[in-house]
Amino acid sequence: MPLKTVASCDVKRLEILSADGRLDKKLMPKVSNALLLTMYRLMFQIRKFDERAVLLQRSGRLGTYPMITGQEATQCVPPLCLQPSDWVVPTYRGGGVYFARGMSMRYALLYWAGDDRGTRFPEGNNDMIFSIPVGTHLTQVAGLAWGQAFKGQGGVALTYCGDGTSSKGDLHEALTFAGQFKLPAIYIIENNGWAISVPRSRQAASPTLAQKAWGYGVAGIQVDGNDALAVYAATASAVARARKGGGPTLIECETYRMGHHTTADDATRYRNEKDVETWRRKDPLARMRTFLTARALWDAAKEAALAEQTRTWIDVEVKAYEEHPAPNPLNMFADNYATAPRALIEQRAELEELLKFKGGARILTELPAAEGRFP
Amino acid sequence: MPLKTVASCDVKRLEILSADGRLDKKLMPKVSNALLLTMYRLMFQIRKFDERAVLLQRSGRLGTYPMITGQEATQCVPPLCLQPSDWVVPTYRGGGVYFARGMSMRYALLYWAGDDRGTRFPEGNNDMIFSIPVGTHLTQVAGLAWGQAFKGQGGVALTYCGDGTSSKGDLHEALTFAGQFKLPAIYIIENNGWAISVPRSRQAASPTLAQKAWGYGVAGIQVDGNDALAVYAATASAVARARKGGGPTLIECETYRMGHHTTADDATRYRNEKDVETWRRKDPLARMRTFLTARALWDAAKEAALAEQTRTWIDVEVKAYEEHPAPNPLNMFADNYATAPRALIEQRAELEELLKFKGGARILTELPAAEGRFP
Amino acid sequence: MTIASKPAATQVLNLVSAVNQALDQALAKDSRVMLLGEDVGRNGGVFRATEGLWAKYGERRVVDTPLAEIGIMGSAIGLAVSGMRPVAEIQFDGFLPSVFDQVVCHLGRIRSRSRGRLSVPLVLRAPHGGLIHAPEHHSESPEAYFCHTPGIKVVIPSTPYDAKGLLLAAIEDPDPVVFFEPKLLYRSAKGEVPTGYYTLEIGKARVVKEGRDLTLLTWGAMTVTCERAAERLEREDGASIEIIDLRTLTPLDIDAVLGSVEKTGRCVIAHEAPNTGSWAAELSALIGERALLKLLAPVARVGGWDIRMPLFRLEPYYIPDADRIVLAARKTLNF
Amino acid sequence: MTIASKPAATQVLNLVSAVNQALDQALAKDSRVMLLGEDVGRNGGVFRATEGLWAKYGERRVVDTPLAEIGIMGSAIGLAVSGMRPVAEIQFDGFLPSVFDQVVCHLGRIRSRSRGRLSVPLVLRAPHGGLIHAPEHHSESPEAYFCHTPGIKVVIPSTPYDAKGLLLAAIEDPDPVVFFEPKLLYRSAKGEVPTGYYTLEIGKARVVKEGRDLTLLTWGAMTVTCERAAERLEREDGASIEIIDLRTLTPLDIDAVLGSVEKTGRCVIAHEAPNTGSWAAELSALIGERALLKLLAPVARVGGWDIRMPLFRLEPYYIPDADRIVLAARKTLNF
Ligand SMILES: Cc1ncc(C[n+]2csc(CCOP(=O)(O)OP(=O)(O)O)c2C)c(N)n1
Ligand SMILES: Cc1ncc(C[n+]2csc(CCOP(=O)(O)OP(=O)(O)O)c2C)c(N)n1
Ligand SMILES: [Mg+2]
Ligand SMILES: [Mg+2]
Repeated sequence: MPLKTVASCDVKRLEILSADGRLDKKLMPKVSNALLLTMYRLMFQIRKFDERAVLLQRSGRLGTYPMITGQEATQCVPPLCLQPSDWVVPTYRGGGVYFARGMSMRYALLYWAGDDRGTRFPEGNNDMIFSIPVGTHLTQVAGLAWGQAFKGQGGVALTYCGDGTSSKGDLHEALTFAGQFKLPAIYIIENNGWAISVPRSRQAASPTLAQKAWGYGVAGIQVDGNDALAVYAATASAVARARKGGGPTLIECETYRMGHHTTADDATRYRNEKDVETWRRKDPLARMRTFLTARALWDAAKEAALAEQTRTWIDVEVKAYEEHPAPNPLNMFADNYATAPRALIEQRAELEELLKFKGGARILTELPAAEGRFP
Repeated sequence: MPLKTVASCDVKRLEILSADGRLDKKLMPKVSNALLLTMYRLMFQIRKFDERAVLLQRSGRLGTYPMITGQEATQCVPPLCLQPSDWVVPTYRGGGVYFARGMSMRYALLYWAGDDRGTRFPEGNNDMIFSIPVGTHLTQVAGLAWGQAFKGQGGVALTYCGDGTSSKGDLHEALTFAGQFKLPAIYIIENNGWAISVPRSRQAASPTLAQKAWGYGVAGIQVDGNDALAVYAATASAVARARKGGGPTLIECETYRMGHHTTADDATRYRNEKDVETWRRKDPLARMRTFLTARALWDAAKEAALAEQTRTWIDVEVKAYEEHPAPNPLNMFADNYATAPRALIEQRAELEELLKFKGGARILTELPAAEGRFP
Repeated sequence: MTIASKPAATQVLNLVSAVNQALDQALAKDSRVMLLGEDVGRNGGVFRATEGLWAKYGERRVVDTPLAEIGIMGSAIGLAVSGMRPVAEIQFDGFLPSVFDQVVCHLGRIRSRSRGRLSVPLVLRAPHGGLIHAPEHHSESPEAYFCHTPGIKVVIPSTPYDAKGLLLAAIEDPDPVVFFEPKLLYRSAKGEVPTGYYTLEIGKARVVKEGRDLTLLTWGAMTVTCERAAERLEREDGASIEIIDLRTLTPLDIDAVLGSVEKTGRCVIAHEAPNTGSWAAELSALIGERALLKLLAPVARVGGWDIRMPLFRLEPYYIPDADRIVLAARKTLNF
Repeated sequence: MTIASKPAATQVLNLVSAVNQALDQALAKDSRVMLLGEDVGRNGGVFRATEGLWAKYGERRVVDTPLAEIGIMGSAIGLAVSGMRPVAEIQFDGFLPSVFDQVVCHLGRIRSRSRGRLSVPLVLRAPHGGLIHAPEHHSESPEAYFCHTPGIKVVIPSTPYDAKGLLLAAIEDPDPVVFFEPKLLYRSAKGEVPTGYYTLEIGKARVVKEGRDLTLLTWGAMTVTCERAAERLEREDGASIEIIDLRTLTPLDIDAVLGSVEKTGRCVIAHEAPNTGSWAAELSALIGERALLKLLAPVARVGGWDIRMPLFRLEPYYIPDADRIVLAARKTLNF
């Protein structure tokens, strides 16, 4: 037995709805018309929201904000395959994921305004806030999925990381655990071509990121991340397999970050406008609109109505966001421990003293009531 | 374009000299008879050394010691593909690697006796001491290889890690860098079936560890790690490719840890003696002896002479090791910085004071001279 | 000493058996409890702390993991968030730095970051300290890194009784607890331990012995070294020495510390870590801040040197021994 | 201030430009110098610290790496061991925990472990501190973790002049230097900087202003806050305040610290990190050990609270401001 092949792998790429809106009927997943319309609505709304958030930041009414535009299909569709009790952990760019999970977007704005009260997800949802040190949540999600396995009710955990983040050792250890313990976990690599200024080609020197899965005995697939139907089909089948004890899946969604990295970034410093143009023609919304229109599920009037409804919704959310009074500084001491130790009781008193020093004795009654549990 | 294959990989396994000593002539690498004999001698000597080290430990003359037996081919052969100026970083079990690099084994004993003076490699060799926190050297070796690329003289860096260690995120980041920058690095996974009590099957749920390479755009191959000729062929071709700027290679050497994890471990608690028996029939020395004998390069007289010579050599090394006087405690302050800061000068003086307190004023002159640079 | 419920029956155990018994009783009592780590399963742990538990509770609850510490720590966090009570083992103190990222960025932050919605009730067990003739990175005392990190608790017992009661309390604790086990004492520390389930309050120091002239403040295996030093100081110097074993490093039992030092006016803090920036620095600073006028001498620290610990042949000259403590105590007594 | 060679020509630079100029001149002077990190190349760094250097020195010497901090740190160590002079950037303080494993287990140990045969002449650059309205993990002050780790040096300038001179010294240093850059000061701190190449001695504090009644001991961006507090204390309380900017945390300029505190008898240490177990604890302990009899009041520490730092809207209530320093100084003055 000389030089023999001991293992082989083909990595597949799934595309169902082409950039110009043509459908591969054989691959079309079973999706109700209502769900198709939901996908489009979510993508539409989050794009408008994204645009408004950037305007807010530009006019000094919001902190640094990471743009979503271009990645709506990758973000809004996978949550549609899940139950509220399934765990979801997106990245900091994952506003579309939280939105599709039902988050009230005033809180997303509050978060990006540097206010901890923005970390608020719908009651009953198993949503977790993203990790800012990228990738550090990936092994935690293995644990969340493991917890689901212990519960034995078919729950799963789904998470995202960027193409840049796929270079972190965290992904390696997470997939090692997920594969080893056959955890009901779905790992989506949101490959948007860039990690701030560093192109995808500067990460792993492999043609795809999906192929990493093989090294862990994990199912892996690449998907056109701007194709809502392909994202749906891949995620739904991964979730179904996971629920049945079939183990984890790694899904690479190839998409594109149409905007800057964040509002603090200037992408023209490092990338070519032409590349962006190429990707503009692969827009996830446009192709979905073409498709829905061809199916007679959509028309200009519906589009106009949705636009109007979205404007109103955003106005309401922005107003609610801006009406939040400044938080009480004492909030920060709440919920650091189930029961605050003596040192924190002393320190909180010191902060009270400082507040009085700054604003006089009345300040404590003028501030909004402190939130959270203390001690 | 529906579900299409976008990348494919076959992982090969290389075997040249079978367990019963039969050769696959087509795959036989160009190796001089002298080199074949060197391979056998190194493997023979390190096995005997290993056996003696265990005896020393059992009789209280050595600290905890990690056994090599069974892994001689994987350890002794790759260094034969290298120059002294190439960097080499084995694992703590890599006594055979250091030996093949020319290390004076009295120092290996000194090291496992808990004496820092044992960290001593031949002048002019680019050998680095292994890292005890397993895997933490892997990204460093990417840096060593990168340094070789900067020098531009065709140097390489070669390193090892265990099958257990292949689960650490360090390997992921190391291979990402090595692949991305096409570094002249050779990563050998010394898959000996066990990570202390944890079997290979409890690490990545992939059939091979070699296939991980694909996820980084790195060349990967699995090798019969008990087959010195296969190990040689795979390493030599990886080294040649690296020297020419062809980038890194991951080599999985499948071998077996015949002994306990270390002298502090009891493998009978967790593994079946039958499995060990199976592997005993794949012994790397036995098949090499059969092969050399068939080629008329070896016979019983030569074997006896080598055994005798080895006994003498080990006796000399053990004697030299045991003749080392207890080290001067002040040694520990040497070489922490190029120039010791004030705090260390004070602390060293405090240690002197302590020594005097313990042993009287004369103690400092009775101790061997302090070694190393200070301040 | 606070005891939730101290059953009558006791037996003599060493520290590692006390740990083992605590884990056993926690697994028996609460189905959410599970153990994970390298070699904790079939092999029963490299120190035998988990001996017998894999056979008794099965491989679902006593899990041999892949060799991947971020995986162990991160998945333990996820398990805890999702409602389990994981007890994760990192095999040696020296391998804890690989989980710092999880510890510093997440372990103590998730409760606050989620505004109290999520919590991380896990225990991170690791052996602690030196002098067992093991290789580099097997003799470390990394407590300062953890004590500087908000949101977690750091516990280190020095007797079998404390080990069992505090470990059970740590497992019950709604917040993450780093639980250090002095490996030098695993077999050498022996003592009466109640056979039943009991907890000891986290955050309470132990007065090892009372004294009037000088306080030895310590934790971990150094407690035993301090006992030896105190004996000698009492015999040779006629000094009356008080020894406080902190048992919990954070949250600190500041009352016990100040109470003793205000009484004696003299304090030596003994520990194994590199002295600069150690937990002893915090203790010394706190005493200076809160008891300055009671001090009859500077608070002295006796710790490891600020260098890489040498291999084990010289470890006894790196880690403070009774002689060093005696020397420091004499200077403090004669100040 | 120690200046190896101070050329005559100067220009007014902000701190980030001073860092940029130091890197530029180091790359020009020594072909072994190279930069690596995320976004340090084409993009010139997220703070523009490496602006223009990729174009000038090419992508071999100014390297955009994959997003993998262990990879950055580990390969920088390997590069340094093999004879290069790498300057590695970790993009934010809050991502440093992912390299602790390399830092604690290797960075400061390789020289000693190899008995002086190998050395690690690298610089690890990272922004430091808060108040720039950035998300969680972008406002951290993790210096205590590094200062407790033997074998490395920790430097943090607060002026453009110091930034350039100390960074060039760090790059020349034969041992690893962690170089923190106070990000609040990147653009706000401006000052005269010699245009040519110069180095400042690592390990020397700077007397920001002399005073008689109380010493403010500080580092990083807090130096500027201390200046504001001192102004107010002098104006409103008629107190004469001395400010010491440590500039180097390890090795510590103990003479400068003791010299000042022995003169004033009163000391407040101000810094941004969670106070418990911080570098301020070590300073306070040292002062207590070595200058107890000169103290007219307890050494006070003003630091961050021992909790997760809140998101940026409340950061100004977490990180000490001039008010908090004034309050602490008044208590110390009136003790
Ligand atoms: C561990 C860590 N390193 C660096 C950063 C700084 N940083 C923030 S976003 C980013 C790029 C992330 O790229 P990618 O993973 O592709 O996600 P994307 O931003 O494209 O969604 C970097 C380097 C970080 N947040 N965490
Ligand atoms: C980071 C780290 N975790 C745990 C250990 C403890 N430990 C020492 S050897 C070992 C098993 C290593 O297995 P493997 O990598 O297969 O190497 P082998 O011992 O088989 O040569 C473990 C877990 C360690 N040294 N470093
Ligand atoms: Mg990206
Ligand atoms: Mg192994």
